[in-house]
Amino acid sequence: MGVPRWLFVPALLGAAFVLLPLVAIVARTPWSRFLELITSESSREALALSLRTSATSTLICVLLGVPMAVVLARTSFRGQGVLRSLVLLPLVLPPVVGGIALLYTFGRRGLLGETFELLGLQVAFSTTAVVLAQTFVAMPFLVVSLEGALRSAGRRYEAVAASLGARPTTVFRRVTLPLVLPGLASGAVLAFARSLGEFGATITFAGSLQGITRTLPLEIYLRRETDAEAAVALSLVLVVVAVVVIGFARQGRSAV
Amino acid sequence: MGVPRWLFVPALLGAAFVLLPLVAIVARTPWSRFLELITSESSREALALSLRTSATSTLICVLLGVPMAVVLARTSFRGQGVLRSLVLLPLVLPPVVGGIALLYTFGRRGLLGETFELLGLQVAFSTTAVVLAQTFVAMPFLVVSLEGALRSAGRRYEAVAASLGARPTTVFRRVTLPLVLPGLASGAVLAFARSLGEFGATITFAGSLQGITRTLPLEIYLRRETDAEAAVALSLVLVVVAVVVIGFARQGRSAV
Amino acid sequence: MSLSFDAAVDERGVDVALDVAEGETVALLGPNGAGKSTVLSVLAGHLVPDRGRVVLGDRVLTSQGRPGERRTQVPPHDRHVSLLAQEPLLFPHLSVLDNVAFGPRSTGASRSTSRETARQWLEEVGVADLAGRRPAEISGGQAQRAAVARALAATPSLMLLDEPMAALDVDVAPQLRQTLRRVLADRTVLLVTHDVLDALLLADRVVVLEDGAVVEQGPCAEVLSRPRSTFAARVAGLNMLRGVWRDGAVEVAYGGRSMRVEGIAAEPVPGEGEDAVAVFGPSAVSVFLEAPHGSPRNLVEVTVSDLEPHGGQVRVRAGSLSADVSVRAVSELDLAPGTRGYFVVKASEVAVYRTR
Amino acid sequence: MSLSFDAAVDERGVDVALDVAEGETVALLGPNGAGKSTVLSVLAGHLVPDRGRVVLGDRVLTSQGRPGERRTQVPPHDRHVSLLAQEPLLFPHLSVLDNVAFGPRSTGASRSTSRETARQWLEEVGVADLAGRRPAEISGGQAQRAAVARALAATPSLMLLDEPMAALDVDVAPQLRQTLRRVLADRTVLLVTHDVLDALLLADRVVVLEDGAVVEQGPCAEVLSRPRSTFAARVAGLNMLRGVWRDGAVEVAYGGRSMRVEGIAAEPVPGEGEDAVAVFGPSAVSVFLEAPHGSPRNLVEVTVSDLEPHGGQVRVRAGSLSADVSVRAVSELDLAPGTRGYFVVKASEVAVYRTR
Amino acid sequence: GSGGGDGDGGTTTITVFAAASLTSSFEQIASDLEAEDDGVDVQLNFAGSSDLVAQIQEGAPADVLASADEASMDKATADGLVGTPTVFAANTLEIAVPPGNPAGITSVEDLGQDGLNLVLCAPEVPCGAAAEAVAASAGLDLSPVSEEQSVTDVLSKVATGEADAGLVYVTDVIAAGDDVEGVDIPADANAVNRYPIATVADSDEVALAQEFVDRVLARTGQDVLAGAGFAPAP
Ligand SMILES: Nc1ncnc2c1ncn2[C@@H]1O[C@H](COP(=O)(O)OP(=O)(O)OP(=O)(O)O)[C@@H](O)[C@H]1O
Ligand SMILES: Nc1ncnc2c1ncn2[C@@H]1O[C@H](COP(=O)(O)OP(=O)(O)OP(=O)(O)O)[C@@H](O)[C@H]1O
Ligand SMILES: [Mg+2]
Ligand SMILES: [Mg+2]
Repeated sequence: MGVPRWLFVPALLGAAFVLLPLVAIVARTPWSRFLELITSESSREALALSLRTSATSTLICVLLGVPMAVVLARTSFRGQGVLRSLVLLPLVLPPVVGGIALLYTFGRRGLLGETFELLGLQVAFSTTAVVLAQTFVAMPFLVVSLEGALRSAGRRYEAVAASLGARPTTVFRRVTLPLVLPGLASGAVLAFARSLGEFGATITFAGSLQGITRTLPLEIYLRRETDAEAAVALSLVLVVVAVVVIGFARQGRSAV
Repeated sequence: MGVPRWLFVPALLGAAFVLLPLVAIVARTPWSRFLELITSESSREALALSLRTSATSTLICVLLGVPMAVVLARTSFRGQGVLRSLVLLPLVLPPVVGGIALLYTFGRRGLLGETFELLGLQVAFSTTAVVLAQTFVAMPFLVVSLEGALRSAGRRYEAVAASLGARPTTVFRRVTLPLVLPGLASGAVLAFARSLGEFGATITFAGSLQGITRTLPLEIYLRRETDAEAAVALSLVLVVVAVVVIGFARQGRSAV
Repeated sequence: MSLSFDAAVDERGVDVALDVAEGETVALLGPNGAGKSTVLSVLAGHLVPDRGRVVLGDRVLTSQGRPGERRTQVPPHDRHVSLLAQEPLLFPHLSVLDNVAFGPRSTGASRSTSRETARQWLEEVGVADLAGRRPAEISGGQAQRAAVARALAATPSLMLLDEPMAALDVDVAPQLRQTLRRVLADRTVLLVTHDVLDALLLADRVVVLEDGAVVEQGPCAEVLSRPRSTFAARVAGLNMLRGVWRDGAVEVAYGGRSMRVEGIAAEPVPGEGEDAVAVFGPSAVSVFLEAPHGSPRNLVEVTVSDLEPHGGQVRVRAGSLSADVSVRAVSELDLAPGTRGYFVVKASEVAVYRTR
Repeated sequence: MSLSFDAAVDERGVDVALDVAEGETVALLGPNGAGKSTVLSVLAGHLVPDRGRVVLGDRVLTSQGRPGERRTQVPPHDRHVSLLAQEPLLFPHLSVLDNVAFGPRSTGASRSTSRETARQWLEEVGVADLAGRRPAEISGGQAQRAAVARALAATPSLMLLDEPMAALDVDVAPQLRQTLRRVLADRTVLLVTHDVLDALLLADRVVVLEDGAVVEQGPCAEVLSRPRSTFAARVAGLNMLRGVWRDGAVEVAYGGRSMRVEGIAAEPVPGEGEDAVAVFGPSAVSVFLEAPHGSPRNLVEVTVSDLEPHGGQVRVRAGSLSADVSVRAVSELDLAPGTRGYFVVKASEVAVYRTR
Repeated sequence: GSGGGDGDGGTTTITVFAAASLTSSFEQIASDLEAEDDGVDVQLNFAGSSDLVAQIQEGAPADVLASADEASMDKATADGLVGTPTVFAANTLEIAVPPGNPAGITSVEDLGQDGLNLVLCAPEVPCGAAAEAVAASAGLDLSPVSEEQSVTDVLSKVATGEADAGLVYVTDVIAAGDDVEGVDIPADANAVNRYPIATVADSDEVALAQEFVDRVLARTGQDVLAGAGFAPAP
């Protein structure tokens, strides 16, 4: 089928706009020191931590976000609109403010502070805090893209399934989910990417201690204080990791 | 149709997780000083600037992002997969690094520096720079959610339209676009939200000059230096603006 | 289980009441847009009526807008009602086999058992060789057959079939009709069709809908031999003229002019001035170019609109009326679309019924 | 413009060559999965064949995998070929009217003109009153009619219709058939149908597909009166026995045993040992319970599988054979599914053709 | 400078790049200057010191640079981006504790307690370097739960009670008002951090830029800085 020719002009422009800065980074990377930079212990630890936490938070996003999306897309109740916009908020909130909000909530003196104290678990300054921060900022991505997919998939097949005697859970497992799998996949990719790049909320809520809470972005920032080029080099690593992960996700997706 | 009951449990959990921090913020806001805070000249200027720039960058995202999404979803060429992941990168890049990348590209010593110098226009540290930064970080949102919508919409209707003699442009205008309008809407909302909350890339690439490049998030960051509560209060404004805008968008969308 | 249905959907101008006895198969006939699919979706629970009550066996499936009665709307999966919709709607992500196996599997059968069942049904509809394909990889008719198989594989208390024979080739249609005849025999079924043969062979009773209301119902043979509704007459391929009973004949307005149609009035004989219909088969109609002067007393001036082969003969259509004549007759009178002439029917061949 | 088509789609096991003359209407018949829709999508340019060449008038629309010839694949919108697919596929976001107006509008007509055209076509198919509705708000048959209107409103050089009469009620079907007959008369059309009447009334020629290949083609009347393919015989409602010509009769294996069927061999008379078919109409078949001893020489032992009303008579089916007998005969012999008996045909009623 | 509209209405504009911790003081000084000479318009750009330098390197339209540490300024001087810097203020560390001082911190030595949620700046940033110095002179080996990116981050941890104590600048404790309490560190055990200021080399408003610098160094400017808790340049 024909895509209008002229469409390629703005498309190329857009691609250029997004890609040029990446090229610029690559151009400025101090390749001579590159290896030494990215293999330094602190970098390796930071990368490992980033991958661990991002994976975890993506998982949580899926576990909590899929139900939210389904409820938003498949039920209707008063105040649903408001709820939907509220769920989007972590997107607008400057990450740092998000971090403060998390402190106000899970911190020692926060809303749930006492509760947690009693349970004897202290969240702040722990890897858990990092995961929480990432989940908080990444959740909306998953919810939004999945809800969109659910809506456009429509309910006709679910209706058929139900009339064949499948109870809601079966319908959900065998019809709804498989049909929106692509949407879920790209949602998860978005969430993972966002978690991987998360900085503001993490440093504010979780702090920054090597091996425990200092993810790659935090490491990058710190390096930057002393040596901007090193920072750039490290962010390249981040980029590469992302490309690989996204690539895989896409494959899985197209395999569906 | 039935949504499985048990699904509401994780859904509520998720909602609580996202909403509690917002509640916490509201609880901590110094309401006594609220009005005075948000009506101060600097705040108003910052808010106005934020809205102006975010609107502009969202527009640009649509103009360049829609074609990109269509090309990605409707054509196939070698290296498409790579391109797709690359377009996602601004998501992973810590915003500040994004800012550096933009400096490396549009800055005086950047890739396009000379070109721009000759054209006598200096991008960095101007309102244009703010828009560029926001566009850079917001673009992926639009592209991803729109491409998803395009794929799930499928091409059958486009095929019908073509066989009725409509040339690609007509098909695009009268069939493709209308069919994915919901996806486009939510994509635009995401992009706008992201632009509104953008901080890191802006401060690095555009600086923080009151009325010119100091958007609300930058203002918040600055306030935080001296008075955290004020910062929180301001971010509430951001939140409210976002809710309103998103609310409108949703209405427009459901009207479709 | 027996079904009692009475529901109204205002938005669609549909207000229908009908019953289906246990183990009975009822054919739902009616023109496009009459409300057949609407009735089915209300039954399946996909559409909530504005007013109405649906009872299957002793369970109230739907009760809406009935003062003094509490609203009920049993969810689709819990109704034991299966629906074969007008579109196949095969699950795109499942193989044809798993599509058919879906019903049994969902109602508790083991994976292997349900697959086994599925395979048998695919055999029945003659697409067993496509079991492994995705729905996107089979033809329209094959999809329709798979959908039928999927519907039959489920074992609901009430079965709804919306045009199950659509898109089937002349080769399978009779086979499938046999299959349906066998499996529907002892099930409670509501069957939508546009084909008189389906009604005659598969259904015990027919219900005729027009403009969202029931206009006629009864045993197939009866309704189709002595229809009281225009549509039923069409389906049965009979001619029907509506009018008023005035001293011993039906006064009909046809083609702008009024005329009297005589015939044998069936009990209960219509009263003076009551609405009545005159019904006669195409084979009872003879065609003349000039008005004949003979015993047959019913004569209608017509313009031939069209000729169709029909069995060994030719069906001559003129507006809503039709006559079956021999090929020789056609060539002798050299009938063609546009020819003006007369349809003549012996009074003894015309049945007259009262309609209220 | 005249069409010459020759293409193969390996994945679907389809390899078909056919021609359509300018202004000619060709009916494409064949069982489900024969490849009809595939041929149409190749023509419409939605499917690129593995090998083949499609020429419309003097334009090469498709040329694939032909050594020494350069690949060509004219995009759909540029082919002047319109396709009415098996599903209505009305644009969900446009009103019924705008759906129909889409074709004219896209090919340069002004908004108002195209709307006008659209309205006329909606009149033709009898859904003008739904012009303002969204596709989701109309019934299956209404959607089908709107889709037909949309296809007709476009004025392409070649028109492809995939089962245009599907899902239509007995009331509109004849009307629509008239309309099609009128508008298709001077267009170049390829028409897929499962209904012999459509073929007879709308088409000049029929092409019969089986398993992705052309098995027979020719003028409707001829193919349907003296079919050489099983499927054509089925469509025409004729009985066919395949066998080999041995001294003056067709030697047939039927129901496990071999027998000789005598008949009148049409020119070219089959040579000894050549494949041949014996064709005879159901009305030529008489049914007996014991083997009779009389002039009719062709006698087949059968088990009645099924009885159907047919015209005024009853069609007795036995496997692939069928006989038309009077209702009285049925009750006298008291025939029912399962009855064992004999089908008897006079040799003079049997036509024998050579098949290669 | 290139930052503003010379000639329009005769107003001349200079752009001052200053470390975020100078926000309130410099806003004060700038408005004073503008009040006196209404032909002058001062644009302030606040960010982290290293950010500011990076921006000037990339051609930001700056006329004055005031950094929170000498390291950043040295980078600028090395690249010949600025004139000779002058130290205009100093800042010393103080222990910040949540209101009520739950952990009962009274001296630097107390920071050694284990189980204490101590938060410091990372060694890479000026306040972190200073903190290391303090610890060294006290002969302590501190084990913080977090090494923050900036003073602000340390402060917010303490203010929210997340941390029991943190090392920040005196000015920050004052700015934070009653969100935190300060525990003084004796001068001999303390570390001093110097704030240099300089005019930017390719400023087109050298005169005005210099005037601003002078103003910061003059007693009016010094008073404002003192009010914010800055120590006078040694
Ligand atoms: N997308 C596909 N991929 C692979 N095989 C297909 C696909 N679509 C159809 N087929 C197969 O190709 C053959 C021809 O399909 P086609 O749709 O042309 O049949 P048809 O003649 O239109 O049948 P029907 O009368 O049921 O519409 C069938 O055997 C079908 O199973
Ligand atoms: N979603 C809808 N909203 C509003 N009106 C509708 C909707 N669907 C159908 N209708 C109208 O309701 C009436 C009944 O529709 P229904 O689908 O029941 O007809 P049907 O008997 O199934 O016709 P067909 O034989 O064409 O399938 C029609 O006039 C149709 O236009
Ligand atoms: Mg229907
Ligand atoms: Mg087909």
